[in-house]
Amino acid sequence: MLHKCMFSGSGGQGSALMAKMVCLGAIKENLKVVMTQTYGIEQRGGDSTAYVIVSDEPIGSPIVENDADIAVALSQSIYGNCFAGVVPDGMLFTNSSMVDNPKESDAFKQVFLPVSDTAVQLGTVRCANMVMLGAVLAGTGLLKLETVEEVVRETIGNKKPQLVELNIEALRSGYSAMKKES
Amino acid sequence: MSEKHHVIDARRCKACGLCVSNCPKAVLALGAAINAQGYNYVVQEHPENCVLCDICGTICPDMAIGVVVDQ
Amino acid sequence: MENLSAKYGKTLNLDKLTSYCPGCGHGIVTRLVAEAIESLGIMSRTISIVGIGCGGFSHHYMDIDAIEATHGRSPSFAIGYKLARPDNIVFTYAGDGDTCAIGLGDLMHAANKGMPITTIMVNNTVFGMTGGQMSPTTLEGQVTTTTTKGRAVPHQGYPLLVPEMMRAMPGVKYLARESVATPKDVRKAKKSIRKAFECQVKGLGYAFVEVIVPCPTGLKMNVKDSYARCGNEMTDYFKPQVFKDETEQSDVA
Amino acid sequence: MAQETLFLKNTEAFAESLARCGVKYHFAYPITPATDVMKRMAVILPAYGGEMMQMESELAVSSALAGAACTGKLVATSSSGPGLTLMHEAIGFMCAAELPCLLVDSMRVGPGDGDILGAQSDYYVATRGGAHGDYHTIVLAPSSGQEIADIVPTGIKLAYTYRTPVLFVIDGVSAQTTESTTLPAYHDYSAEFDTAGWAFTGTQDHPKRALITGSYSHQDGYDLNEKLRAKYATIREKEQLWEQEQTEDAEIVVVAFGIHGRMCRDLVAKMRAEGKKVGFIRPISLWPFPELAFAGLPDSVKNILVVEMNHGQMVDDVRLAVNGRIPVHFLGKTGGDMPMNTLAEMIAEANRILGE
Repeated sequence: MLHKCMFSGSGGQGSALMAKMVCLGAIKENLKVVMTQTYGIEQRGGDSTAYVIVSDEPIGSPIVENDADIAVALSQSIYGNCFAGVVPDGMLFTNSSMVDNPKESDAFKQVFLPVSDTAVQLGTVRCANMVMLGAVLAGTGLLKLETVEEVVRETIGNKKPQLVELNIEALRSGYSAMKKES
Repeated sequence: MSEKHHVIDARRCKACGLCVSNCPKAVLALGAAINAQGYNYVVQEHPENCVLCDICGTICPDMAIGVVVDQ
Repeated sequence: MENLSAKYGKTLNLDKLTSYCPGCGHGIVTRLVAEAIESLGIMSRTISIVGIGCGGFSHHYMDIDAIEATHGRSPSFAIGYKLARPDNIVFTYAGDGDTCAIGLGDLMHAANKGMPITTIMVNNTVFGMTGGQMSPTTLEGQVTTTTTKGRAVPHQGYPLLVPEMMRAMPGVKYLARESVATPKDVRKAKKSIRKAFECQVKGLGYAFVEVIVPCPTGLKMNVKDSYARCGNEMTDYFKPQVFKDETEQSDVA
Repeated sequence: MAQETLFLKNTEAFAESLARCGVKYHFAYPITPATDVMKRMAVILPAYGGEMMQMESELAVSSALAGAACTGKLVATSSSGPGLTLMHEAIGFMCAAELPCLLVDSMRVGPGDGDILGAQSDYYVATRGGAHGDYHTIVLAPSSGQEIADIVPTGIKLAYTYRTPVLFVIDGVSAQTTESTTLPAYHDYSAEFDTAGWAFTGTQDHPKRALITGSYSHQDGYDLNEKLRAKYATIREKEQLWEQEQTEDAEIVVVAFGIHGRMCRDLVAKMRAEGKKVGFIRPISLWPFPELAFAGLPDSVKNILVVEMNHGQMVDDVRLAVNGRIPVHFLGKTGGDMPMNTLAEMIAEANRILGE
């Protein structure tokens, strides 16, 4: 099992937090995981990408080089980069609330979910990343939903316990939305 | 009262003359003989004048001279 | 032949002849340091960290562990050592070149840290070992092999007053400047050096003593004249005084 | 501390591994990308009965490190290129004084003030040394968080067995990489070594000892150097470390350390899948350089490709190791937004050489 992921978004959308949740969840499932931060021009526009590799064996190259099999684009400005970074048979999850001009791809599967709108309905746009993460889990089987819920309880529970249930609700709603889609 | 006596460790003396010039009773002088280091080491020329004040021991940079208190 | 071991005890190794030049002030200061260690009964746990220069010889004449540090770094060596072994008594001993030319930064930060460490700086206003070059403490107008017309203040600055720089540091608990110009001065220096060690034994903080001494060889003077200079020109500028004495505080637990 | 798997930056993995393996005192000065080591040490060392002491410069850091190393206790520091440059005064001193200690260099782009981006540009200064005299520092180059945790005990054993500084080098990209690392349970590896024969602890423990690296006679200087020469010869003979895969029938061998070395595993897997006969050697000890790995290469090897995140430093040691027997090619870059060659570029270069 080997997954190369890229989680991209604009400043404040929490793409790095998504990546971190995946990393902590992977450790809970006894998997190896490595995360690298963005190198490149996108860093300067307020956009950021966190790259995560998850594997059940020791990980060789820690760098994701336009060979992600799981990609997430939370905003329009990052969409093009993500589109270029996915391998054939990979999956690109796009926040359709924020991306108006999607491209067509034959090589890899695209999933469009209005996660920002869903998040607003749940109470705050800030949990859009968790909605998307739920969808990624449902669409790829990267990690178990329960594992990530546990991570949410531990990490968010420590600092902002009042936000735990909201984030778990967001995760679950993304998860079930994706299940319906597929 | 413990007894005191004056000691010169001629081996260590470098003949700098500090004890000679600081001695208040003109007891000391650089002698004619030389030690293994090649210095004409200090001697008590007038031991009878020594008051065991240890000024020589205080100023000596070579731990070559001074007053020892007998135990 | 009788030696002076009955007078000085075990810290000084009197079988070893010093390699200082005749009349060198280092001989007196080395002895005063050994006497302080002896009188405080700390010989077996004292570590000498010496600098580069004639002061580096000082440990050879004492039966205590010693570390010859890199040039100017003995205060930083002492910080590392004292952190790892706080029960040892650690002192640094070096001349003015090592202490306040190359080593001024290390010295000031070690002092400012306020750890219980003792530093003895032997100031003879000249680089002795390398043959009489200007040091930061060379007096204005003083001729050295690198200031052949005398130290010129417009380019070379004023002689550095090290304890004055340290005075404002709260971590420095004992701070003094002494000289060895006369037997009376030596007796005062002896008291100061003992207090500088006592300060560490009590765990109070950093202690620093600068001792103004002559270097007859480096100054190309006879011994008597060099001591006269020490008692006049040198101490006119480098005024002996106890800047700070907080050693009467009770021990730090 | 019990064994546990944590998600850590590799700088933090260094801090945790050092503390769990017995480091008590850590001296450092802030510098990107090494600062996280000292930050974490400041937090965790008190629980081990130790302390992180921030000094005023790397010159003061290495001097304090030397002073603390005199006690025989396990001490460490962490820095990056410009800091390592300053530390060399005391590194050379500790080699001469035969003091064990651990140093971590998180390499960044140089020369001069350079750039905070990762690089492998300290290979020369690490393996050749920046101080005067005939000395060597043992240099170990782990390539992942897990290898950091696994190699720290080796470093401690080498430092104490040979009484010499051991320098860990890691490129700044790896330093900033965050990964799952299984950290060992606490065990003080330095406690396995008796320092009573040499440590400077006061005459309460032994007759007077003096640490002297300066010669009082010309014979002293000669004798010290001959002693060091014999020690370094033993280290060279016995302590070469490397990883090697699929070189038995290889036509080309890729040689890289650290992050590029780690990437070689993927390179070989991908190229072998295409039927290309490629293997790799990943030096783990940079000094002593693993010459034995090259002596054992079969005749099938027609080319060697060295990949580094610099303009070619380790490549010199590879050339010395093969001594003209096999052509040696180089691929490397430093600086820029992506301060290293990608896996795709490495594969392309290997294919180009195979096609020549």
